Amino acid sequence: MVNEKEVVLFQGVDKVYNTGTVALSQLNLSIKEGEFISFLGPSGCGKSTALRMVAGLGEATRGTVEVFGKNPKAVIETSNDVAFVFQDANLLPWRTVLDNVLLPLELRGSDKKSRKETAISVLEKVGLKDHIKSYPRELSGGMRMRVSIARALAAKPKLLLMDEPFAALDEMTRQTLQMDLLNIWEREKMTVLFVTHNVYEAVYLSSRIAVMSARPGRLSNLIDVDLTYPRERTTAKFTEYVDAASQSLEHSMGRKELV
Amino acid sequence: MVNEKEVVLFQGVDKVYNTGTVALSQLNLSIKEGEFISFLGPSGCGKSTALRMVAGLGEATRGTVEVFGKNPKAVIETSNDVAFVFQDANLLPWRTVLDNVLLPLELRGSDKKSRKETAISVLEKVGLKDHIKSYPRELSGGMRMRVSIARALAAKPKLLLMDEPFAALDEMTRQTLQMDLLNIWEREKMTVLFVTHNVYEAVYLSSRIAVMSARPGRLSNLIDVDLTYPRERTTAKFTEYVDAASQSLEHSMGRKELV
Amino acid sequence: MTVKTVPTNAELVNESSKLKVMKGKQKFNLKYLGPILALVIFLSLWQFIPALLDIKPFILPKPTDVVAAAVKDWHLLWPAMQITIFESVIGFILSAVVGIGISVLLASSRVLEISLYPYAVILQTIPIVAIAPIIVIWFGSGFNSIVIISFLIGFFPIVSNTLMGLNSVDKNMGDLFKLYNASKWQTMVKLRIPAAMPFIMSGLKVSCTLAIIGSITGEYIAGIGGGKGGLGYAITVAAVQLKTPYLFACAIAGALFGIVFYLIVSLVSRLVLKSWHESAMEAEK
Amino acid sequence: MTVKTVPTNAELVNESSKLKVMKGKQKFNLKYLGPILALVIFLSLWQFIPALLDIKPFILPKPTDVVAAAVKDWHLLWPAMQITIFESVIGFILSAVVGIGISVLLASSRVLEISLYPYAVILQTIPIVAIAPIIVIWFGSGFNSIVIISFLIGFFPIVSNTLMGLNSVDKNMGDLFKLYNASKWQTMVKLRIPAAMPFIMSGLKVSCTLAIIGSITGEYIAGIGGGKGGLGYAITVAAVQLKTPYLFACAIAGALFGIVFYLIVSLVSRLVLKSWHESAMEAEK
Amino acid sequence: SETETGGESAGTETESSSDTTEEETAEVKDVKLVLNWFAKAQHGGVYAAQENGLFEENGLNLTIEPGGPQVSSINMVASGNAEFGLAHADQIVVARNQGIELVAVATAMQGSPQAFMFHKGHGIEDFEDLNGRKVYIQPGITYWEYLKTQYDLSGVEELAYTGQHVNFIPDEDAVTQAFLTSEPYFMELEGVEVETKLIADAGYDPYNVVLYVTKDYLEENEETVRAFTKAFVEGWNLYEDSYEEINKIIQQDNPDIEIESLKFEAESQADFVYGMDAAENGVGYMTEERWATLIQQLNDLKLLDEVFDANEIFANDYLPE
Ligand SMILES: Nc1ncnc2c1ncn2[C@@H]1O[C@H](COP(=O)(O)OP(=O)(O)OP(=O)(O)O)[C@@H](O)[C@H]1O
Ligand SMILES: Nc1ncnc2c1ncn2[C@@H]1O[C@H](COP(=O)(O)OP(=O)(O)OP(=O)(O)O)[C@@H](O)[C@H]1O
Ligand SMILES: [Mg+2]
Ligand SMILES: [Mg+2]
Repeated sequence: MVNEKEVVLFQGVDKVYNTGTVALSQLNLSIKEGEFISFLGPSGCGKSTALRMVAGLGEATRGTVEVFGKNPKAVIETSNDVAFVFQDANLLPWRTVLDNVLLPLELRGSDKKSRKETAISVLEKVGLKDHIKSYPRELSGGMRMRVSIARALAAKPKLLLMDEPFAALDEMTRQTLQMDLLNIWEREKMTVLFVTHNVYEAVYLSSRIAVMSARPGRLSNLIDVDLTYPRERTTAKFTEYVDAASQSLEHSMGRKELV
Repeated sequence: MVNEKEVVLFQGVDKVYNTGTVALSQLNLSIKEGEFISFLGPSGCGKSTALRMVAGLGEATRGTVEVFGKNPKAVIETSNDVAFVFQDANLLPWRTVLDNVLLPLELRGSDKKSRKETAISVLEKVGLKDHIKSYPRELSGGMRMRVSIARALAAKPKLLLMDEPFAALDEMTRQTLQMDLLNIWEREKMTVLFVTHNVYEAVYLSSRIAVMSARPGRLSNLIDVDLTYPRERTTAKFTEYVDAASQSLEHSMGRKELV
Repeated sequence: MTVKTVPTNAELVNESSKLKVMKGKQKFNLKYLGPILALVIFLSLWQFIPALLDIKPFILPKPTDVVAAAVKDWHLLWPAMQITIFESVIGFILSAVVGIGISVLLASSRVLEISLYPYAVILQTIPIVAIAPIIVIWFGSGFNSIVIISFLIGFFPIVSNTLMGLNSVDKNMGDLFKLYNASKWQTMVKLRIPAAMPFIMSGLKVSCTLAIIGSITGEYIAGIGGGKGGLGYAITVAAVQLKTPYLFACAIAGALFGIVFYLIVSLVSRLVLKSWHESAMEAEK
Repeated sequence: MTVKTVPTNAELVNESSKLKVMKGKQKFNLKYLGPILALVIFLSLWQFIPALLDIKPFILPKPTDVVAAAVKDWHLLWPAMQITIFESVIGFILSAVVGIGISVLLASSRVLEISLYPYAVILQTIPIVAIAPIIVIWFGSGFNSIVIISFLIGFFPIVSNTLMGLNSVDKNMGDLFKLYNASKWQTMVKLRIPAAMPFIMSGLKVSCTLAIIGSITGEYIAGIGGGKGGLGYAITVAAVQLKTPYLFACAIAGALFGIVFYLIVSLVSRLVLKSWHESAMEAEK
Repeated sequence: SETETGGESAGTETESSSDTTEEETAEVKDVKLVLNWFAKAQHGGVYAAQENGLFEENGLNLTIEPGGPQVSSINMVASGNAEFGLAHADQIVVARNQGIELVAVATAMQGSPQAFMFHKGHGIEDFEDLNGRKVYIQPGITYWEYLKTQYDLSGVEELAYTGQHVNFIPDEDAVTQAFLTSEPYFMELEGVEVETKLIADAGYDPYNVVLYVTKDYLEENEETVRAFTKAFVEGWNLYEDSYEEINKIIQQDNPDIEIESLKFEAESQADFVYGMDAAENGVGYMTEERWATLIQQLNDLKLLDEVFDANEIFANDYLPE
């Protein structure tokens, strides 16, 4: 990456929930502008917790989290630069698909006509053009998740947080959306933090992979993926990275078992 | 399969929602006792809809659905033979993890002590033994889904419906649970209807794969997987089946694009 | 690879649709039979128990006595009803508007809420009879004061319910709004109010029936001013003159209006909640 | 592959925890300052406006007059309060138990609901003043009747809210219970009632304040029977004797009791809802 | 059922009415009296009799039940929840028209202390002077209906009387209904100077605080009624001189009332209780003429369907000699 501006910084971050669960322990990580970083790790290792902190929706128990050099809370309170695809679709049940996607644009107060165009175009991208008038309860699980993705993309953020966005999608839809996402990422020069359980996906998408281990959640490995975009899933180099990431993940989980 | 008793029968089933969406069209499928059948298909093709009908939670617009030779509604009203892992975890927020898993056992009125033992043992299996006292909101997405799986397994059903149960789980947890599931399936001789987007998973688990296409949802292909259990993911035969299923899926989606 | 195709069984479909029609009919029957049966039972009990126990009409008039009294004095009853209806509707609208308004205000700031909410509770619990004279001094005797009393009685259930609703927004949705830097006002209008709708509607339902009690009581305690009296006035007069059947006719007129009012508010509630809330949704399977 | 490790910055942590303490203090201040300020403003306005406008104490007594009257006649006020408190609490408990019970009954059958719900509405909208004689005849003058009236007034908000809650269960959870062949009763106890809790609690809050109104009004319309009078009696007698400051003392005593009662019910509500409902949950981040 | 048992015991009483002292002391009868308001000096006779044991002497065990703003003693007596009640004469007549057959057996007051109250210097000569003024009056009260038939009161701004005078006091021109025996005193106490005009001046003067029973009860319990009435009248006679002590007893049942106000009431009602016809015929006495006039007046107001014989509604027979 040419640009060296720091977008996200975790500095000695611990997160202990009220219940006593240690979700994160001593997380140190610096993410530069324009990076596409994937988080891989076992279920419950603190990936969502970390993303929520970056979004200013959770506070570190110890240590600091900075976004654009500022407190994440301050960032979301003063700008519209961050978008979040939550782990569950999190749609407003009383709004149609279109209105759900329009929400961030409405909140930002952008021009009425252009916002509708934007919303429809992203909905088209996620393959829901025919469902813009449906309510969330009339959609399938995967369709709801796609609405949520469309909502985040419509906001045109500088920093995009995605928590397992494609988990509920079939392989083909997934690949289409992966390509779309990479296109947008390259065009808009955003920074993406992406949580996934799919190692192929992580290697296909990311410039860097953060492998985490559980109990307590720690960063166990950072893998730089030095492949040019668009990537080919069938090359030897690709498979090498997949293996490396898988091993690193297994290793991190093995370590957990020992603890 | 030795046993030829029919467990689930779709006969010319159409499903048209109030909104006019045709979710299923002319679905014909007979599932025998002891089968493990996976449904593969694009997002929104009617997989969840079909499973809900089998569970007696939805009605066919046309055609008939039979379970154990009876109307599915009658089946759930007279027996406790069906369990369902919904696409979202669907936990009761006011109950702890343990109490959520206990729910089907409570409803069935089984012995107090033994039901607790059962619940704890399945929770152990899904790796949540340390969280039995937590509330759903204190869990990560993947953990919630595992509670839901534990709840279904605790019910010891004859017919198990699972709607993308492992989508939110990391590869390692997933594989452990796949193995557990196969063990239980073989031991208890249940019939499993399993929805997944993961072709490897489908081939690894199922005795038969139903490939569906969208708009309207139809059955486009049925693949018998003639491999002995436990299966090896690395054999040539396995890869062959994966390729066949993938192609069939791509084909079914291509057809969709044409329509 | 096998694809089994079974042709649509036309007969089967036919049969099932017949079944559905029958089911529909049965539903219709139950839907109307139930209330009608309940009404018949209720009325016959009311008619015959006093007759059997020889309870005099001046103590508990029979339905026939009440109907007779209502018919006889219809020229008095009808205008009284109109007045009460008018007062209650205005009082209700006031409590709805002010109640929701104040709740929104209180919910928008924790400090405001804990500072001012006690006064909302006071407005509810202070015995209106005690402060009626002050209301009359401020708002004049008659219509205005009656409306104010009706408002005061209906106001709190709306505030209580609305506040509860506004404060019980799903945490994840709240996060969404925070993230997108929604202003307080936007969060209120686009998230909290829609999410509170079921609570608000339940509050409105309670309060529309209370508004009637309010305006009838209001006529008791704030007088009727220069205008004509409504049901409260009619009830007082009937009580003084010991015209129990007519008194019952007035009371039942009030109750009937209450039911109608309630039904209208319920209907509005269904329409408002239709697009999303479970309680108003016909479950589709 | 790079792992960057930055040591915990102890100073940073220290500073942030200091900040938190300060924030806590500020919160404390706001939490108590608000209500106190509101009270001071309210009381001073009330004290000085009558003084400025030269309004006589027997028309609008100043807070000091009211306090003086309350102190002077404390030996009358306190027993009256005790009686009203007792009546209200019993009336409230009755409405809670019967209200929730009836709602559960109605919600368990659609036919029952549409057949009997109108009568619940009638119980609310029928002017109690009109049926007071019957209540008195059936339950005797005094305590019993007062409790019944208090019950009648507090009953409906609970029924309306509880029914709304019982009917707004998440569809997916309902499916879960259907699937596991839960009996009606199991679904009620294990799903619908817990899910309705926020609604029920909101209903209880409304109804506890109404119960007070009910028992005070009850003394007006059902008399005090053989027993001692509560606040309703005290207010009536004070009114006749033009003891307006004492009348206000009684009214305010009622209101204060209302607030206390409300706070107690709110507390219970928080405890009950704590384990799961958003409105009662301290959002953890 | 209460009336039935009452009826049986009454039967035995009438049979042995000649020498009953033994039986009466042996058999104490429980009876209940419903007052027309919370306990006041209006009920002085009852409390005096109770305090001096007159009811017990007459074989009665009396429970006194206070009324209240909306409590109808007539309903309670008519339904059998109480045997005796106190009400105003016009209420008793109107009740009869609704099929409630009551018989008045004694009156506490020979006339009606009901009046209009004005601010000093704003009094009226004639009832028609009420036109153009605000009048606080209880809806449906019979004397107001009567006045409206006697005078043209179309210009009156009629407002509901609610038991409070807060709206009356600041308005110099306002008029309110009042009892001569209580409200003016409280006004004086607060320094509000008032004048009054009796409704009776218009010719409408029903007996007030009348003791009554149902006709059925009377027929079956003549002796009980006689005993009760005796105690009632003798109680009033005792009250005349001992009202200061008795008022303390009254205050126990109505603790919020000031002893001074009871004193004022007792003194100002004395003429109504002991004067007029009572001066000659004793406390409690009623005349057929007064009842007949009232019946005629109420009939003219269309509050009655037909005129009936006054003797059906009152009886002096149970008064002590
Ligand atoms: N609100 C909460 N209160 C208490 N504990 C919580 C809360 N949220 C999460 N946790 C705990 O924190 C740990 C990390 O949770 P988190 O949601 O970050 O995991 P995750 O990595 O996103 O897992 P998954 O892949 O399953 O989504 C878990 O052990 C979880 O139980
Ligand atoms: N309650 C409903 N009302 C109206 N339309 C519905 C409803 N539920 C589902 N649908 C529609 O029916 C179709 C099939 O939905 P279904 O949930 O069965 O899909 P699915 O195959 O499970 O998809 P996914 O993989 O995304 O979960 C979709 O087009 C959806 O929009
Ligand atoms: Mg997560
Ligand atoms: Mg689905």
